[in-house]
Amino acid sequence: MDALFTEVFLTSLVLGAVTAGIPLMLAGIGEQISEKAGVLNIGIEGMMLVGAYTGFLAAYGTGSFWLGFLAGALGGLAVAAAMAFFCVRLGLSQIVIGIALTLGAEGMTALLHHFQFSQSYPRLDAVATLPIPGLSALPVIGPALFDRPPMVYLAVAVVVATALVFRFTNLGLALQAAGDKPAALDAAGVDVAAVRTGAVLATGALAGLGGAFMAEVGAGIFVPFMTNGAGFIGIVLAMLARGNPFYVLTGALIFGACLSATTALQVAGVDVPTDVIQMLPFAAVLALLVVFGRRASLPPALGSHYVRGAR
Amino acid sequence: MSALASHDHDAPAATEPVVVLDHVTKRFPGVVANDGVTVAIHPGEVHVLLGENGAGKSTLVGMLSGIQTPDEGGILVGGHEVSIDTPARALALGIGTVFQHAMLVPSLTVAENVALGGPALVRPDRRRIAEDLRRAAAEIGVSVDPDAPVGSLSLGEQQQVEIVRAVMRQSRVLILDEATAMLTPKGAEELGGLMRRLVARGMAVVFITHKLNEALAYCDRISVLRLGRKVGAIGPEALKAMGPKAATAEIVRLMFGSSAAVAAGDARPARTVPAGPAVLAVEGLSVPDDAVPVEAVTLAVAAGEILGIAGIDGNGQKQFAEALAGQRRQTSGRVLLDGRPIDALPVGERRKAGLRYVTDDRLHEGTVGGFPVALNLVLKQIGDEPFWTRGVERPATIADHARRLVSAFDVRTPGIETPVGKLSGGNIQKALLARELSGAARAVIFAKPTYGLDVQNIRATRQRIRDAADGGLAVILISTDLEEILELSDRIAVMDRGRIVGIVDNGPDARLAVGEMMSGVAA
Amino acid sequence: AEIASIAILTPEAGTDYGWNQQGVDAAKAAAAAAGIEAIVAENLGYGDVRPTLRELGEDGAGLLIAHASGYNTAAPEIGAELKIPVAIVDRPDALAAGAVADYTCSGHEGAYLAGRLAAKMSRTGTVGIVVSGEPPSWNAQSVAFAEGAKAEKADVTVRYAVIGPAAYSDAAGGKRVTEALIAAGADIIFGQGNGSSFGMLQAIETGKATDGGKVYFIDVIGDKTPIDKGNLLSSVVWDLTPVYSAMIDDVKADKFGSRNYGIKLADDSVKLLKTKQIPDDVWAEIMKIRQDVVDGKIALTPKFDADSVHAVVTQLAVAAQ
Amino acid sequence: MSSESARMTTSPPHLPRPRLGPHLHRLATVVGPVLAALVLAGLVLLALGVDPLAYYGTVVQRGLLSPTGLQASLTRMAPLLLIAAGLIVAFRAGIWNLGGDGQFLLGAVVVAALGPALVGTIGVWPTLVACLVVGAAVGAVWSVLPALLKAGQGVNEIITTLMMTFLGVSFANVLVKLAFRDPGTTVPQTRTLDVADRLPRLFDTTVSSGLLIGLVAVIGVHLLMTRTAFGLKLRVVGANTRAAVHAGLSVPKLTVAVFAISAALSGLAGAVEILGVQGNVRADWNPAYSLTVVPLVFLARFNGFATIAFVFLFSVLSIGGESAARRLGVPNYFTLVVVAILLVLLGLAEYLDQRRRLAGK
Ligand SMILES: Nc1ncnc2c1ncn2[C@@H]1O[C@H](COP(=O)(O)OP(=O)(O)OP(=O)(O)O)[C@@H](O)[C@H]1O
Ligand SMILES: Nc1ncnc2c1ncn2[C@@H]1O[C@H](COP(=O)(O)OP(=O)(O)OP(=O)(O)O)[C@@H](O)[C@H]1O
Ligand SMILES: [Mg+2]
Ligand SMILES: [Mg+2]
Repeated sequence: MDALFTEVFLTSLVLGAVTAGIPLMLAGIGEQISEKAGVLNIGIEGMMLVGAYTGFLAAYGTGSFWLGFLAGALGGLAVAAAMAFFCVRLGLSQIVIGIALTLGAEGMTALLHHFQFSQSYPRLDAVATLPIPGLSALPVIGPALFDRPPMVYLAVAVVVATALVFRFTNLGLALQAAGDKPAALDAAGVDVAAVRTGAVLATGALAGLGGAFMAEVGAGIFVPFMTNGAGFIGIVLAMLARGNPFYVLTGALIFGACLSATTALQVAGVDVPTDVIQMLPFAAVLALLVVFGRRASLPPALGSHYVRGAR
Repeated sequence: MSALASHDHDAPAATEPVVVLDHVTKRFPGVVANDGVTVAIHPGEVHVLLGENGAGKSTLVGMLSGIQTPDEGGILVGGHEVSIDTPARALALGIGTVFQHAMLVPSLTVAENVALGGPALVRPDRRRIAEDLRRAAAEIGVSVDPDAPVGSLSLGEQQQVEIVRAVMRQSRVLILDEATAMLTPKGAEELGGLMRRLVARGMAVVFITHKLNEALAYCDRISVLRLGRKVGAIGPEALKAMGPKAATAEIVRLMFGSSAAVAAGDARPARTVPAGPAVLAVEGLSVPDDAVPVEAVTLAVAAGEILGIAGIDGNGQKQFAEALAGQRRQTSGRVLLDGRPIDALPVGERRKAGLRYVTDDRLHEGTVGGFPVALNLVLKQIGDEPFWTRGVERPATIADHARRLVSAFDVRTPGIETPVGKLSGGNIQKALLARELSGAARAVIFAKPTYGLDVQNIRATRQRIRDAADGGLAVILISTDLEEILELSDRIAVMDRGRIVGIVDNGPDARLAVGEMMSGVAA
Repeated sequence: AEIASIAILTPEAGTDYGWNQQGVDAAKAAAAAAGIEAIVAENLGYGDVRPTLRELGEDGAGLLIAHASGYNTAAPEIGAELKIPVAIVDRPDALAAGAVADYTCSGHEGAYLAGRLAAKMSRTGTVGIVVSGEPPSWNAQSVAFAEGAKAEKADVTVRYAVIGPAAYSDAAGGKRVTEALIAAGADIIFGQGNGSSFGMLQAIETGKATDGGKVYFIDVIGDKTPIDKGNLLSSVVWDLTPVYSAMIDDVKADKFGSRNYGIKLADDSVKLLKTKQIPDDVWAEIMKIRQDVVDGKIALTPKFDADSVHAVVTQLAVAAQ
Repeated sequence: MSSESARMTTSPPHLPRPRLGPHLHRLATVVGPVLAALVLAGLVLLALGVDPLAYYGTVVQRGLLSPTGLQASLTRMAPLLLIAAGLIVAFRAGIWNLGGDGQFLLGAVVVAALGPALVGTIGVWPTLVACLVVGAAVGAVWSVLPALLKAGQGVNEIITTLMMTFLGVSFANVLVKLAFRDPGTTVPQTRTLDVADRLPRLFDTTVSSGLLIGLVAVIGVHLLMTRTAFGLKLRVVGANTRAAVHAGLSVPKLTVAVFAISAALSGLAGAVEILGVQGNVRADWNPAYSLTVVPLVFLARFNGFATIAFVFLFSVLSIGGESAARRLGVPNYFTLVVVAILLVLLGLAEYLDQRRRLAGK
């Protein structure tokens, strides 16, 4: 086995797991923010896809990955703004609008891709990395974790920042109140719609960033439908994480690790059907739920529109 | 109009009003909730708003606290016209409100609830908040634990927290919408003292209550609403001049437009207690619960007897009642109905055996708000003949049944197809009583049956309870309102931390004995 | 029978430099050559194409080309219903006179050459195969590629990885898996996929082999030269035009359904793409091998099932350790 | 803190007995947004340089007016209706079964394996009946875990059903590739049920009798939920769990029943799709019908008849759209955009309608 499992190969597996995990993590964190504030954001898949498209477009057009990430976040934000307007301001069904936005985003990005790129399939160059002195010299995890594009560190920083906001700020309290008992938040003088709108927009920006990461770092190219259900996995991660951002991070890495494990086994010539391995993360989570049978801890007001003065 | 408007005992006050509602009108679909109401709120006064259920009190409060905006008319604060379009605006204007229904976030601690609304990215200063909370609580003479999750507090405790929070905010105007409804008599008394102290410091207090004795005890000025209109007001001088008796009579006349005698709080009418065998017997009943487990409760009720269970809210009454009704598992003990053990039976079987339970949460447990009155009246008989034949609904039979009960129990509803949630609290309660008291009942458990009801509805409900006992049912009456217990019960048990700490016969000495047991003096 | 038009149905857009584009372009070319019309229904996905088949039949198509293995149940059924001949892939046994013919294409002969080429040119001694899924034609090419590499150099290591089930558009997955193979030592990647193959290409363009040198890509079906950045070593190029032309001729001659069709090195319907990355001497050797295959001196049998692929690559992978 | 499930919307309003007036009114609130959606999507078409009128003409022509198009639309409805029926039961009972795709697919795979195996020995009709039953049963089995977790432990069903769907899709592939594979072909797919052995077609058309099964299911479910004691029990559980407990309903049992019925209908949809149309299942096949049906059922406010109308509209759009896309050179993706715009505008219309009703008309 040692012929194959060299340091370089192991590094690549860890690196691949992280690269695959980060979009899931950003989507999961984003979804978590919405859900905490009481909005079930089913449109997240669409936000990711639009983010992937705008992110790629900007990075390709300007040559700057940073502008790409910015554009990705803005693209996700734009979809989220529609969601916020329809679901938070007007109170339309979050399910209907969420699915509509996802379908619309799939259609629109595929159409745009068809007219712009379907002959040329432009691809981006490699993203420059920012080695962290000292740590990047560690074997395997050094290059896989500490010699990565700055966006990787930033994504992890987003998780930490979100955890800090949840835990230590008035905003964190307001988010929790918006999902738990919006009427109480309103009575305390905080605009529930504003808090929820902000949460949905944050979700959009993070999902868009996740999509942009997938297009710029993960694939280096945009192709139609490329998010492939990552948004829905983000929803599952957010729901399982019971409000804790670090659980989202862990979950996303586990998903990434399962993907890398599939590849590792195949490359090593172990004949396990890919479908069986793909089932592993889901089966594992279900097994956990069966064994520990955790009570639902979703915010009580999740999914319901808040109208002041109605009961 | 002239008949309604000609009862103003209000004299111009010495102080300038801090808030004036100037001819405000608020309409809801099909209803004028406030119709050209003018009310001036003065600093240094407790201003009591009175009126029956649905009279428009909460709507008026809603406009002051930014929950509703008036369709017509204006609001003046400090003499200037303002628009209070959000709760935030109300708070900024110094108007603090304790709403009728708890407005705290259950998953946050007391201190965190108080911190809500602070600048977004700032860390709430929990220590300072906790200190402020303790200080404000001490001022009112209550104690709150700043670190307690609100979800673990009883409704009464939550209401205390809300009052403390409003006091903390140093509002110019403090509105208390039925704030005493969840308090014990002692708590209510303390709150009254607090209101007096607050107005002594120049604050204005608006106090809404259905308890006339409370109103008279603490108020400086009274405004009475009826059907959305202000039908009268009594100023400080007039109040002093009238004395409590005359004032009460006048208020009742204003509220109900008749000389209806004040029934609630009347002395207990003489009843003959039949001493028969126990219909409902509870032996050593224990019920598990995270907060307040019920431990080894033993008691028995005979046919025609009313057994009152007194106690401060949150001392296991709910758990006990639910276990009796079969909604909760018990760990040990027996429950016998007519000598037959029923503790293994599910809810439906217990009901069929004749056990009825009138829950205290009419809105969220007793009824399905979005369903019509007619269906809610058969909610506990789904699938039973004659309303369903072989599982298929018979709408005509259900409608007949509903019409009969609606008229027999005087449920005021636009129709039997009206969603029950649209009715006022009093009428929802009547519907609930209609459902539980009809058919072949043997024993009934009433949980806080008159909470939040107006005087007339309270009287009607209490009469129902008496009638039920007179009709030969065994009645358990759970209430936090000691007056109610004393008025209705034949014997009184006191529940404290999940245990029955004593049972006494009702009589002249009962009040003292029960009061001592409730406050833990006698154990 | 007379025939005025043919229709082709493809699951994805005909602009993928691959399977779909090859089908669409060839159908157009064959129709043009025969002086008839070609109706193109692209982007149909992998769902139910019966409505489209019926509609194309109603529109007068004299031959329905169902250009996806996912269509090979529906097409013969509708063909029978409408009495229109249909051409399908991946079901040679479905041959029915006047009704159904199969053109299971395998570039396995070309893939064999590609394997020979890869083994010759690999500096690290390791080559990789990345596929987005395991449809029969890719399986046949994967096996042939591995066998070719082995035949060229007995000690060559062949690494194989599937991106995931139904990962046709998973460009990020394509890149990740390709990077893993490169890290495992491969400096030449034989890639088969649709949208995902652009992810493979990106990984190759931005990655470095373990010896620090450039990584090369061997593509299938189409010719990605127009979008190449200097990493395209070759491609197993297919040309379906002769296949479709033969079908049209057979329909006209009322012989359709009497035989299946295929592509082969011999008539250049399968060929290896020459790029400037391939030194002339190497190319000359490859062409010699090509001749041997054409002449039957090298006998190749296509193996279409995934198990054969796994057996071959497992054996090779284990041998390498 | 609360064992209640997430509420997606306020619980469905109790339906008064149908009268004609409201139905016409409802129709008006559908037609308006459909027209508006067509105008909006038409603008997108113009931007793409395509004549919107020609496009819509083709959609209507191919999806609705031409005999084959209409037949295709009606056939497409069958699985959608069955899935919708399952969703109506679940959503009205307050259970957010988002696992329809997994249940559908596994039902389909097992039926595809069973059908060809049985038909030779027990004949066509017994095979069809057995397959319908088995498909429904398989769907139900795939919901047992979410049902027990929900009923017993209060684990949120959105998570568990989504997971079961991800798992189910992969598992279906494993079954096709490893267990039920047709040895006669290199393509990983199950054996094929002959056209002659499938569900009979209606009259002289290509419309599968699956349509009838779907219609019966939706109407049956509608009557079950609105006219029977069992349906009322489920609605009470959905509207207010505490009231259900108070009324003596066995919430866990009813919860399991809801999952079973809902998932069985999804599984049945899979069976009908295989027996009526496909004849076999290929590896990696996943039409993902469930996710598109969810918003339709919401827009229909869980009403069976409105659901039928929305499913029909959707089918016409997707059948006609496929055709129009090809004829006018618009990539097929455009249909997705039309559906998205339509969903948003229908939602918006419902909002405006509700506001007008609140304002007291
Ligand atoms: N949010 C609302 N929507 C519609 N109608 C309302 C609303 N709030 C109040 N109403 C109407 O306004 C009337 C006045 O209600 P309000 O709540 O002010 O009464 P109240 O005096 O506070 O009664 P209670 O003693 O029961 O608290 C009611 O009869 C009702 O019809
Ligand atoms: N959202 C609403 N829609 C319609 N009517 C309402 C609404 N909210 C309140 N009401 C009406 O307001 C009146 C009183 O409501 P309010 O909430 O003040 O008291 P309640 O809770 O119904 O009764 P109680 O004072 O006994 O608790 C009732 O007649 C009720 O029908
Ligand atoms: Mg009230
Ligand atoms: Mg009120």
